[in-house]
Amino acid sequence: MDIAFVSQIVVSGLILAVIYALVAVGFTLFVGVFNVLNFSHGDVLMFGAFAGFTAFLPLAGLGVTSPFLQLVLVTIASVTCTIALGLIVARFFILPLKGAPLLNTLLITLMLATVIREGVRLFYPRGSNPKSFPALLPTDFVSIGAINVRVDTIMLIFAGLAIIVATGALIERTRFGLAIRAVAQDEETARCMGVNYRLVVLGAFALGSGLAACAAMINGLYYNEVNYSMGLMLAIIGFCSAIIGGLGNIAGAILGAFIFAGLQIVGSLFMPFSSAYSDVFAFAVILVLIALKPTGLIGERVSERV
Amino acid sequence: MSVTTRNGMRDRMFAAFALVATTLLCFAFGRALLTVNDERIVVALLVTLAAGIVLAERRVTRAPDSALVRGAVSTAPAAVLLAIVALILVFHANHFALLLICTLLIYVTVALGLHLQFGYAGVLNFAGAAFFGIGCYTAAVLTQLAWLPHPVVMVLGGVFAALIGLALLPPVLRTRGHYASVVTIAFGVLFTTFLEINETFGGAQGMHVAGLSLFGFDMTRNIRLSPGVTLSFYFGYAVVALLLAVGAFALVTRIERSWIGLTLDAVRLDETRSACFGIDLARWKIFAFCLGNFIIGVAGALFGMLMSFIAPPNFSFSASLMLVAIIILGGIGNRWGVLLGATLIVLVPERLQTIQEYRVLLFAALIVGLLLIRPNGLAPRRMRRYFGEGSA
Amino acid sequence: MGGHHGNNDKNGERNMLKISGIWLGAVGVLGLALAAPSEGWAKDQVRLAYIGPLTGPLSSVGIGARNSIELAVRQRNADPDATYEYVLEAFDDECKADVGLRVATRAAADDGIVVGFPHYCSAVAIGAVGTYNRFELPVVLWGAVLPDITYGNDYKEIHRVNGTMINQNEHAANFVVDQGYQTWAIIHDTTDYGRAHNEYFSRFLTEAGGEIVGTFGVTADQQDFSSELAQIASLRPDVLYFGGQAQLGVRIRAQMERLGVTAQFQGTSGILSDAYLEGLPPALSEGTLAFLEGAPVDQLPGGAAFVAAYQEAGFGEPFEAYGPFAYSAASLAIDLIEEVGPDRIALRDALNGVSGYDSAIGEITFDESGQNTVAVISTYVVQDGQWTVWEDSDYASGLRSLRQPN
Amino acid sequence: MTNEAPLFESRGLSKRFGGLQALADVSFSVRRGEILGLIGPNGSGKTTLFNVVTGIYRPDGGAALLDGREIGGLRAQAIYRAGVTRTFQRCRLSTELSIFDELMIGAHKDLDLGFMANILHRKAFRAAFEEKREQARSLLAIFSAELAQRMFEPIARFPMIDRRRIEICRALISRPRLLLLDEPSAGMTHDETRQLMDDILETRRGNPELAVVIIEHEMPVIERVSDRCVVFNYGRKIAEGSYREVASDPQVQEAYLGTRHGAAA
Repeated sequence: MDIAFVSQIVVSGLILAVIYALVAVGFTLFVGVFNVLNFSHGDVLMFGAFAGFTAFLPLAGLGVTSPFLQLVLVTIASVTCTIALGLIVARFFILPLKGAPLLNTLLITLMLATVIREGVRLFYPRGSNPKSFPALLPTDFVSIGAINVRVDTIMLIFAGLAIIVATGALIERTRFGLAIRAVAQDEETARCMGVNYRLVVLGAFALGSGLAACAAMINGLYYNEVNYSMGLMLAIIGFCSAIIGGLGNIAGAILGAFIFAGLQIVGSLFMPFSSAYSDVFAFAVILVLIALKPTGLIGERVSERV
Repeated sequence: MSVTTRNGMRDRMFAAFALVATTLLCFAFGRALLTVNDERIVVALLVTLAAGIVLAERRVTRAPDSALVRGAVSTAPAAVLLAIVALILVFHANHFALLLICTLLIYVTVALGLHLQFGYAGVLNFAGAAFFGIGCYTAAVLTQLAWLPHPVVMVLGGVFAALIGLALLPPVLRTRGHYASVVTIAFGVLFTTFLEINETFGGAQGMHVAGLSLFGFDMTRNIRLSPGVTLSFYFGYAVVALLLAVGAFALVTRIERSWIGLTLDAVRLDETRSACFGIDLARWKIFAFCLGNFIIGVAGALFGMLMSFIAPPNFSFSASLMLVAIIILGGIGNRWGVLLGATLIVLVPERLQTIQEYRVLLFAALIVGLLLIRPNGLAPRRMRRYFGEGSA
Repeated sequence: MGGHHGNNDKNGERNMLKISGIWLGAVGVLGLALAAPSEGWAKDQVRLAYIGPLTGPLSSVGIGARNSIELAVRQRNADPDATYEYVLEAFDDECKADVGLRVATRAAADDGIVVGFPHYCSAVAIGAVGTYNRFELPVVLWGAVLPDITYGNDYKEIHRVNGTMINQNEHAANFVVDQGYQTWAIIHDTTDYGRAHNEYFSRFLTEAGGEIVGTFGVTADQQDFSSELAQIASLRPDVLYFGGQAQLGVRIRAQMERLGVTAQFQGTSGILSDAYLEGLPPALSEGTLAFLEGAPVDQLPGGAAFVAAYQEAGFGEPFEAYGPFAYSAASLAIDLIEEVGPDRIALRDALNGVSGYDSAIGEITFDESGQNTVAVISTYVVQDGQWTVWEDSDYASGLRSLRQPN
Repeated sequence: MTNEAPLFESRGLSKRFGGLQALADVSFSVRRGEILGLIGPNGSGKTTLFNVVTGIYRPDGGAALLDGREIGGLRAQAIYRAGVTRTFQRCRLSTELSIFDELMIGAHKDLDLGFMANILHRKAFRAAFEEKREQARSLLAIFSAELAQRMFEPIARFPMIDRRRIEICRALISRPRLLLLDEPSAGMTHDETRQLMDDILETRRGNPELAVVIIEHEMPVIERVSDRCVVFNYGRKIAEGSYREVASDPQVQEAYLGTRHGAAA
């Protein structure tokens, strides 16, 4: 196997890992503050990607031609719309289900995901066609030895990593992060200590959705294409990552995401027939991992055994 | 004594009246739903159905002991069965109506399998379509072996679904609550992806399935009984599908009305409590998961033969979600709700062409609304009775 | 609880009266609903079915074809000499095998429908032909190009006015070899459509002297092609041949540059649609090649009339690549119904005898498999975000050039 | 009580959760037919002991012996089958089930769960069902005639005191040898508690060998029903003896009675 090929695969694996991590952190936040498996997360992300795409369309007409300014505006639009949708989901569909059976909350998010996805497919103009997401970053190549990588690929990886690090700092260092951790640890006690529970839950959903928007932007800028069905698979992969890492645990979510992307890379490098088997391989390994470590690699240990 | 006799006679009278009335009502409703072309009438029928259910349910909960209600409830299974038999006979030559009836009955069977898993044991299975698909593909492969009788093929479809489900059990049993659902979701995705890329089972293109033949009857061609009377080849499928659905329904009913049903409920409702009273959680989850998948697989094998061509998109995650929607809409744990849910999910889009494109959106929105307003579904589950109405 | 009725007997009786009233009323209403005639069209109506994509990524081609059939129906209904009134029912197969089979069964099981005009997607068509045969519904295909649809069976019901991918790939292979390219990498989807394209193109390319350096099968909903494209980048082919539909083509084309694949991009008739252009910025779609059976529509007298009539009819959408075929299929079937009457069997036999029928796409003659032999294949190239006939393009005139061979 | 070997014996049972020593080297024994009061401040490890004895938690050290047989570390199901049943501090009833169903969960070890017996041989099942129905009815009747009559109604319709009774019946219906009652009086008035205790004593008439361990904060209850008491503090046993003996133990008073007893008396 030649080095150029392997390095290309590793670089694209890194992009995937970053995207998965941004999604998985959102899942883990939601589980932490509300113990809800929010499957609409992936389609909220898709919505963010479409919002960014839509915001780009009129920019050239309005005389905004600088790619940097376009990038900033598109990102702002995407993040704003995604957070708004995430908050609507949280406020009107998830918070009212406090105390409802787990199955109900799970189903409502699954069905919300379907509503968002189908809504975009049916009501966005020609929503079922793939859309061409603009390339707003430099597209030159840099060569490091035999390795030839496009500049924007590297920029996206670093941007994604920076966002992940910043999120970690936000959770560890700020009052808001403290409140999230307090609620995740023990909701009752956190309430007693004067934490505004609803606000923290909504804040966590806003944060998670914002991260989804970042994932959507990276996804769009990397593949230069968005489509209405991109969210479901990202949700499933993001959630599997969060589970194998250990739910409710940011570091675990990131670890899980890198493991999943790693499995896909290994799958596409070494599976004999077709790289398409890499997904089958990755999911099969995930199932085995869940069987071996049901609470995740960095998980809380469940002591009740029945 | 005389009072008892009088009551007994009156009970029988009420029951007979209820049987006739319910049969007529179901038959007329089914016939209208299958033949009326005007979409406004279809909508009116559905509104009537919804109102009828709400009224009936109110009646049943308000006066559960009144003779009429008991008569109606105890004869309902017979009435529904009679109505379906009548529909099959009336539409014996109408391909399209029979096809709809077959599809409906097969989905009822599948939903009964899921109902065992979700409704009783509380084992979440979001890969229902995948197990359905295992049944279909088993039929596709095994019907190529000419010496293998088709009833055996159908049973094997169920066996393979149950066996492949067994492989999923270690992660399902070791994960708690709704996290277990992720295991089945991941499996569902894995399953469709695998089907799409592998070449042995037709890949993304799908596979042909030979038609069903039972006891010498080849169900790929119309049957001419006598000059003027021709049975659609779907007639045979409808009979088999009805037998399958009735069998599954009877099995599920017996399970509900037994210690097994009680045990499954206990497992779903409180695992710690159940363990403290000796209930082997794993054993009963395995029982419900495997039996449910078996039923789904058998139905899948019949579906494959009915459709004659199957392809991976039939068995995707969204197809699994539609199956779950059937049991949620009907009311989880209520085996009658399955019939209601299947009618809504299978028949309505076929009859309301206008919504065809919007059907997924509509059903998803409907379920979201229902879960917010009526978390137990359209027809919530009733208390367990160990024997028919009137005894206990 | 067991066995006692409690004190509800009085109430029960009163309720019984009330409920039986409601019940009888409901049965009555339903009875009335049934008594109303459910199938109420006049005798001279003949129903035809369009079956193809109306939603989904490939819907633009399907809608164009539906409109073209609708145009044929309108023209005939406007003709006072016509014996019947024609009604077109449109079924959406979403280009998915499962949905396609369902709507095919729906249309075929409906005895009121006399003829069907099905399928753009080969993967759907190959699954549905058995159904048409089972129900004895004659159909005339206008889009799907997989040879096996007509040649892989002996169903008398199946006819096709457009050519197969055999002719298309033979032409394509010779055309690209003539451009001076020497090495190819192939990506195809794993449906019968993609696999067959790969098979025929590989065969004709090798015969024409080209060399294939790598072949990759991908699923139709795959998102990421890093692995395939990175391997192709290190193989350094002159041309990347893609056998599949537009949505997948968009993704592959968009990811090629990033992974350092600078080869010329060559597609099949599957990407010859607006969806391909919409999914890509003009800079990326520029220079993409695709091939289509039949002469460019406005170069035939019948075709020019069709184009004029279509524009006059005021449909919102373009007729796209396969509109002329769909229009011809419908005109042919309607002409035959006028002749033999609205009977499935009679129409089937009449279709099997068609020879030298003059249509918008030229003469139609069905061989014994129901296949119309189309000799001419056209080459298209994307120029400034538009599919352009090669001979009319700047590429043919030398103003622009395709990617240079390595 | 003539039999010298104790029915149940805890030998140095220990359990820790992370840094917290929930149970530390706890040893005591329960004789046949005895009612043992288990007291101690909140968080002193009483419920943890029940959870360890019934197999919900695995002990970190020590042994639990039932009739001389080791049951520590067995699964909850096996411990139930050996004859240990319990009630829960916060009622663990499924309110959508009927009283009868909930009792049958308690009687699980006597139910025939075979597929044939349940699904195919309905006549035989009916006989088994009727036997169980009578058994449940007579047990419930000891506590409340109304409960016995309304046995097939959902538990959701009954008030707290009835739910406690149902929970106790559920634990009793399998005729256990050792019954663990976790604060049966929680959420009930004094009168209700008194009545409930009388009923429990009443059921022992048919089952004189039954030993009971009862966790209780109401000291008068303990005083009235218990033969002996064990006192816990910080996961350790700090005293053992008759109610009078432990009540006068200075260590106990310091740890516990100083705050609690005053309130209860």
